[in-house]
Amino acid sequence: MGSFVLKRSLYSIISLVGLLVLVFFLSRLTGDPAALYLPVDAPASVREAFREARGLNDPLIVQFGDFVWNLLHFDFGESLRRQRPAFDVVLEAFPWTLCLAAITMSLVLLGAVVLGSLAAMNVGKSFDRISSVISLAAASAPDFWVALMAIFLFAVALGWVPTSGTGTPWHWILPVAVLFIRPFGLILQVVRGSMITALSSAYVKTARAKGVRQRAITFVHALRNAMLPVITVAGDQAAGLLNGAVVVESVFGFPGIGKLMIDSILQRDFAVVLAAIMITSLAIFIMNLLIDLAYALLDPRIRY
Amino acid sequence: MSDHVLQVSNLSVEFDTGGRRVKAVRDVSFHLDRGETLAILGESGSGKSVSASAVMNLIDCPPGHITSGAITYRGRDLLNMSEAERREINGRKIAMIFQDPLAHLNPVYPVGWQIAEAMRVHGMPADQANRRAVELMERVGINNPQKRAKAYPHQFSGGQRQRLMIAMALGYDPDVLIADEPTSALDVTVQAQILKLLQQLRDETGMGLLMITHDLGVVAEMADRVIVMNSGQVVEAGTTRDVFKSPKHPYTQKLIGAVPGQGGIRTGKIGEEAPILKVEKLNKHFGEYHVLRDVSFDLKAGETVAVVGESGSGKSTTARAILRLDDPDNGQVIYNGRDLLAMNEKEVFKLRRDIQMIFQDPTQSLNPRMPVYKIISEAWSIHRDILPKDRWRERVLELLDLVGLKPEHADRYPHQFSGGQRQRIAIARALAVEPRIIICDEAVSALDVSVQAQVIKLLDSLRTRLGVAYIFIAHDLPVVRDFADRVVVMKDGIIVESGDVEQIFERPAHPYTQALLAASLEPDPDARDAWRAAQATVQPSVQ
Amino acid sequence: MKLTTATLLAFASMTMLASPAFAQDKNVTVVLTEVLEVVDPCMAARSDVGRVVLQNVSETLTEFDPGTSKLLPRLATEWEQVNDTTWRFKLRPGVKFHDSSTLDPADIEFSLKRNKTAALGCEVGAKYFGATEFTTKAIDDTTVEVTSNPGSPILPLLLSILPIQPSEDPVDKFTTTPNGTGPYKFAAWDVGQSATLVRNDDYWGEKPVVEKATYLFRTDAAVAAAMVLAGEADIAPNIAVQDATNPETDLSYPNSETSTLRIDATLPPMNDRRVREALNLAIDRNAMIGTVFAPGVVPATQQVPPTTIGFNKDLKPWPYDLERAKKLLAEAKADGVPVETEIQMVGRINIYPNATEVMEGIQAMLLEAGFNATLQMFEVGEWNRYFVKPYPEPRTPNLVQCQHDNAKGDPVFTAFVKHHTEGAHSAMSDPETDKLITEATAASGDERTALWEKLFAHVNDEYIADIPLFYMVGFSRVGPRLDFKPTIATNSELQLSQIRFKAQ
Amino acid sequence: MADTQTPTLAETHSPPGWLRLLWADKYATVAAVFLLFVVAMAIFGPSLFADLSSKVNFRGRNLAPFQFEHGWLMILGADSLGRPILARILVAAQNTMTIAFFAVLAAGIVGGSLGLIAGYSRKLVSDVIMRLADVIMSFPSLLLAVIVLYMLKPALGNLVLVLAITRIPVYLRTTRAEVLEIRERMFVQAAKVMGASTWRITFLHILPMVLPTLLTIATLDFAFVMLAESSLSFLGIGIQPPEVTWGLMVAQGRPYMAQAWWLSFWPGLMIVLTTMSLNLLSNWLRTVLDPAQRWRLEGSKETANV
Repeated sequence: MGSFVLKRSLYSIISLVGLLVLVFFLSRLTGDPAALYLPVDAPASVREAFREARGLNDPLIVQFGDFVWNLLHFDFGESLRRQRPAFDVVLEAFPWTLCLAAITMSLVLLGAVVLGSLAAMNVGKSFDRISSVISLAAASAPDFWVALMAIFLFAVALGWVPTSGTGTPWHWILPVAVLFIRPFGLILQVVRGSMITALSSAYVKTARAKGVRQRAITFVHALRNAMLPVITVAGDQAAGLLNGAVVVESVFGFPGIGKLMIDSILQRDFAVVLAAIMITSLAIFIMNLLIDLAYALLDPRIRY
Repeated sequence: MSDHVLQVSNLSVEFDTGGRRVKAVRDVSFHLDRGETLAILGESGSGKSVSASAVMNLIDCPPGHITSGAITYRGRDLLNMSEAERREINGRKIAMIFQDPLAHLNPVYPVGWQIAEAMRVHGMPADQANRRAVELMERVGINNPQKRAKAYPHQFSGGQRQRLMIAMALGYDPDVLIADEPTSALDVTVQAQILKLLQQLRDETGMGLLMITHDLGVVAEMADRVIVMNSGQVVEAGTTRDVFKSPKHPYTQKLIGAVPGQGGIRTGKIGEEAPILKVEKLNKHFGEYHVLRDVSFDLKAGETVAVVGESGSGKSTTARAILRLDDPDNGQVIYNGRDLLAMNEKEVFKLRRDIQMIFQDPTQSLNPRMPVYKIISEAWSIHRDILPKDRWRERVLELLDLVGLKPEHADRYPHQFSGGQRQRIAIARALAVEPRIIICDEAVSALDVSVQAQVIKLLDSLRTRLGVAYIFIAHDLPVVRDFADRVVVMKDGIIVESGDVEQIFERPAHPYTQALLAASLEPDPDARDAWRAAQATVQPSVQ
Repeated sequence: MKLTTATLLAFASMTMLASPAFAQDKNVTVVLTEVLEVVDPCMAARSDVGRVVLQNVSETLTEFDPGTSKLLPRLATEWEQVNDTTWRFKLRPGVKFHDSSTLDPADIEFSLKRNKTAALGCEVGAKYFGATEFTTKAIDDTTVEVTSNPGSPILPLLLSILPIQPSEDPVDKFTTTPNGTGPYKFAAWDVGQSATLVRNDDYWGEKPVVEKATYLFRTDAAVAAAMVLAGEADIAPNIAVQDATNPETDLSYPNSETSTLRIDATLPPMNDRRVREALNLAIDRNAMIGTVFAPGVVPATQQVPPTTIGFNKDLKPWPYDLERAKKLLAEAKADGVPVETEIQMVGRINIYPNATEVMEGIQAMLLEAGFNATLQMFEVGEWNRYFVKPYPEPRTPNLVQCQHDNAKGDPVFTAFVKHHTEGAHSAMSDPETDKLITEATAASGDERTALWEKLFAHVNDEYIADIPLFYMVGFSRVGPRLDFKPTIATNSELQLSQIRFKAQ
Repeated sequence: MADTQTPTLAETHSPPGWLRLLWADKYATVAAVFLLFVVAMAIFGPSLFADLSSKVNFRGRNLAPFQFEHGWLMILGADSLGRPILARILVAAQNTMTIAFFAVLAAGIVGGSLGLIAGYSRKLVSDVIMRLADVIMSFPSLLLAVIVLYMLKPALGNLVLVLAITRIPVYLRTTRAEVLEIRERMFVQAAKVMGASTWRITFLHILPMVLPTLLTIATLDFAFVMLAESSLSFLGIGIQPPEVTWGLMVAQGRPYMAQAWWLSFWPGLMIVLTTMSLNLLSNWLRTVLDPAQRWRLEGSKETANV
């Protein structure tokens, strides 16, 4: 187990380093940050002075050396745009994203597992059909559409929840609900498929022969066996959320990492981009590790 | 109603398969009393398992449903009972164990928990159930039960898992234990132990035992009475001895006639010619396990060498080494004067035409998405020089004919065939390259007895007509008795004994060979008793 | 099923949720459609920073009143020109920063210098003082002389955009707690979510009514508008035209922006005046008012808005005359002008509301007139390459979607950069134009005004340098509690002291 | 019960026509008809309605749907430039389908192939490929888009490229996982014993087993790609007005959500319906492609499912 974690960590570090190097060099191909930072009316002399002062005129390899050197001191450099340490900027944003992702995924898993199991128990019946169609429709609907409609309906017209913002738990309802939809639809399908297999397996027959109730069969015997593929897909979805729920963040005014990343890319604020990628990749790596450990926890046959 | 513990009367069960209705069980009746063993004997598709499933309310509906008949337990109608009442009987009054205990135990829960659950669901407090689970594990012969209760199914051997299944069924001392093919996936020596355990438990608790099996040996060993099923109907019923001694229905007669190991032993007319294949001192380790130790034997043209051993004996590893699927650590396999283990890829490719294999489970070994024509003709698209494409169809039909299949079968898919037919397809595929050697890895052990006999007959005729030599791998001795020229007995990676068939069967020298022979179940009750008496003096311990 | 119960419960308790209590307090909530990334006053020329900081927290020496086109005293009480390059300013006595330090000439010197610090890239400095060097001389505690090189006849106007920061502020990095002299103190900044200002009770001037202002950030303008509707905010200073549906709360204001299409007059076929005229005639400006452009926009005649000195009011908007446009094109073609050459329309996504639809509409009109126009919408980074010199090679004839802001009252901020051969955004080369610009920049008073008028007449009627579209308007949504009218200044600032509460 | 249902040779039947198999699943039939309609739109839409769909009419701006006096093309309303939404949807089908199809196809082929290689090759190669997938997965797609935009000319092909690259890891990981399982199956061993090359085993034995799973992912990806494409259009990559896709229409309708819901609703509905149809059809195809499942559709009076 220990060596497994070690090996995985090593692999992830390799991937991460590769990723950062790639992003560092490729991002420099996307134009001059100074041109975007300074007002368009700024004279060329001002631009030149700014580039010089910010080290943007140095050869790329020198810039890279600086980057690596600073990174070794846990310094991602300064955000060009905000003129504060990039890492601080990212760390302010990340907890919001993390919370949003964690809450959403917990609810998604709960909902998808319950409804997916029910669908699997009623294969081909109307409950199954309807839940499939609705979840599929929900999963392919544009998210901003859902978000804005939800605001107009529940916040403006009905006044049940605040439109946007972060102040109270009420503020979290709409964003979480909107984020919920897509992974829910997908994971519901996976739970359903996986549960159909599990429910038709031999040990379920044993349980019935023992006189175990159907509910216990479904949620104790079959579910745990059906969870492995579900967790895999849920992990992918959670990684998507950790990379940022851009639409939800910008519509609901959540200061998360997705919007930060997008803005930083469009503004060529490379230090922030790199720091954000580093943090999200790290989070995704830890999550994947936890998922692998969850595999072993769920299925005693899996040993690392 | 009668006062039988279990009474099944005029049971009929239908299945919906894609709009077609299949009558799986037709008008079946039987009864069972405490303390007795009733065997339901039948082959795949005979409806024997469905009958048992009906008793346990395990038929999936849809697609299956009981169309008529009654099942009563101590006079109570099981079919018109509420779910809750039914659950109270399942596992408590009537318990069931299954064929493949690995699949039938939930892989993700500790076995102790699963055994205890059978009692908890019927209201036993958890700690009491846990204690009882440990007791039961001890009773069925699991060592160190306290500790092993926390282990998971995959951490037990096949025989142990079946013991655990039995323990799970025994929680409340049920009146009836239904055992659905409880030993068919097990090694013969283990099978003997499990059957013995079941007998003991029946005698101890006085429960009625309903054995569902395809194996006449098991029936002879265990049953007081037997009913024989074919195509969903009971074709014969009576005491075990009567059924064996004077089978009335032709199907029963055919079954009994198909039991292996009854024909004459082949008398080797294999000359002194040089062997075509020489296996020399194969050794292989898997981690710390020494799975092959100095394995050596040879094979002459047109000869059949049987390699017999139980799981873990290294017989399949040997086959894989010969086929270059897994390379051994050292040793040689001389074919045509060359060590085939030292051949390069190109030479191995050529070698494939000479050495072919037939696998144990034809369901698994045929690509489910290819029609038969493609499965067989694939050999020629791999080895392009065998046959021009315009002759493929013709040749496929020839091969199908050779293995006893019809021309129209060429365009069907494997799932549309029965197990025996699938194995014929696999044989036809192997023959497509006109090999000199065919390795049969448990090629008949997954098949029904009557089918077994047919397939062996087919292999035999091919040997005569085409001069193919076989390496025939089996876990069971009787199967090879009629077919092999020589026998190699393996245990724990070592060849413990080898020799002519006659020598092995008539004068087994090694204790393990003797134990294997002893564990083989003799279907004829008289012969069994006689054999037992004779061996009682000789038989040493197997463990 | 658990889910349903939970949802029901949630809904049930939500209906009991009280709406924000506004009852008696004198606090306002402002919802901005940008996320405040920095708060340093030297970035106040950016509208997001300006709306929070400018004249609320930090003040300027002078203040331009667009209503009267007059320059008003703020931190400077009076000013006079000493010579061609030097101006003398009299500081308002007794003004204190929020940290209680006193305003003195050193702060003026510091603010000018800091705005020119290369590494900071201050918006104000980079935008307006890029090519100017300053030296200051303190005459006494409340008098300071500012010398500029080159000399500027409009230096006091220029200084109306320079927020004065205390010399104690950090030189080489942005402050996150701006310290100014204004009527409001910067109280809190919750990055990404909100900023809070509270009234400065020691303010030198009149005490404003609003006690506390909270700024929230919602990048989706529709949500910002909805928040005012839902009572969660009082003002959304900048909402989209399509969300401005309620005349009671949604007020328009001219926002000092001029939308244009820049013609590349240096390449064929658009180096032919007839082609440039045809381009202007082919566009039906009136059809776009109230549709893709907001109702209230005014067809533009030149780069600068009417509030600028030297605005030539004799210029007339181009009419829509498809026939004449086609005729001009045919003439040009007959003279060998390659009018079939592909003309690339370079648009910038969201440069103003409906920017893409505007370009789509204009493209359709140009196609109808017989131009071979293609459209490419870019994000700002890519668009910049086409907008600012050096232009990407190989150059192809293009029309670049532009919007220019000159709220400062003098065309100097516009003319050179847009029309001079050397101008950073210019795509024309006309000796006459260059001469007029040089003359006007150096002139002052009525002569200056007259020269600018002459320039615009030349550039727009004789030379035809661009396709002026509209003088733009913005929309604010103001909650029913407040008494506030947005003005042209609302585009760059939002003075809390101008906000009153309605009597209830 | 393992021995109850071995459907032994029943009646002989010639392989039934695809149409009959389709008819057996009513949901799939409806889906197929809808998709056929979409494909027809994609082929003929632009040539029939291109002019109508780009005719700017400021007076008809944001015309509400279901008003019959403006002609049938206006039945779904008009967009912010007064162009008929119905005509635009019909015309947009071509670009939408082209982009989504090629992006999904490219991602599927590249991801699937890499997955096959990773699953069937030595540990080192497999590890390298998997690390590559990790890197792609964490690489922000927007950054990729901006890079492509800066390095290459904006064109349809590049849009497809960006979308395809970002979707590769999904196919790669799924394929690899399945291959790892399938390669251990007996029939693969049998093919090996027959002398089949790695190529043959991979593409003729393993790929057909993986394909149904890939197909299912691909149909769900279709929706994702259609929506993602619109956000990239906002960067200036690929589809540019007056060219149009459903995704672009959805995105352009966004500012009008409160006033004119129909601007983004109809194209959004098309995306949803197309995705659902593809999904239903792929479920049906899964059944058809699996010889052991096909009976569900043969001669059945009921709809097949499970």
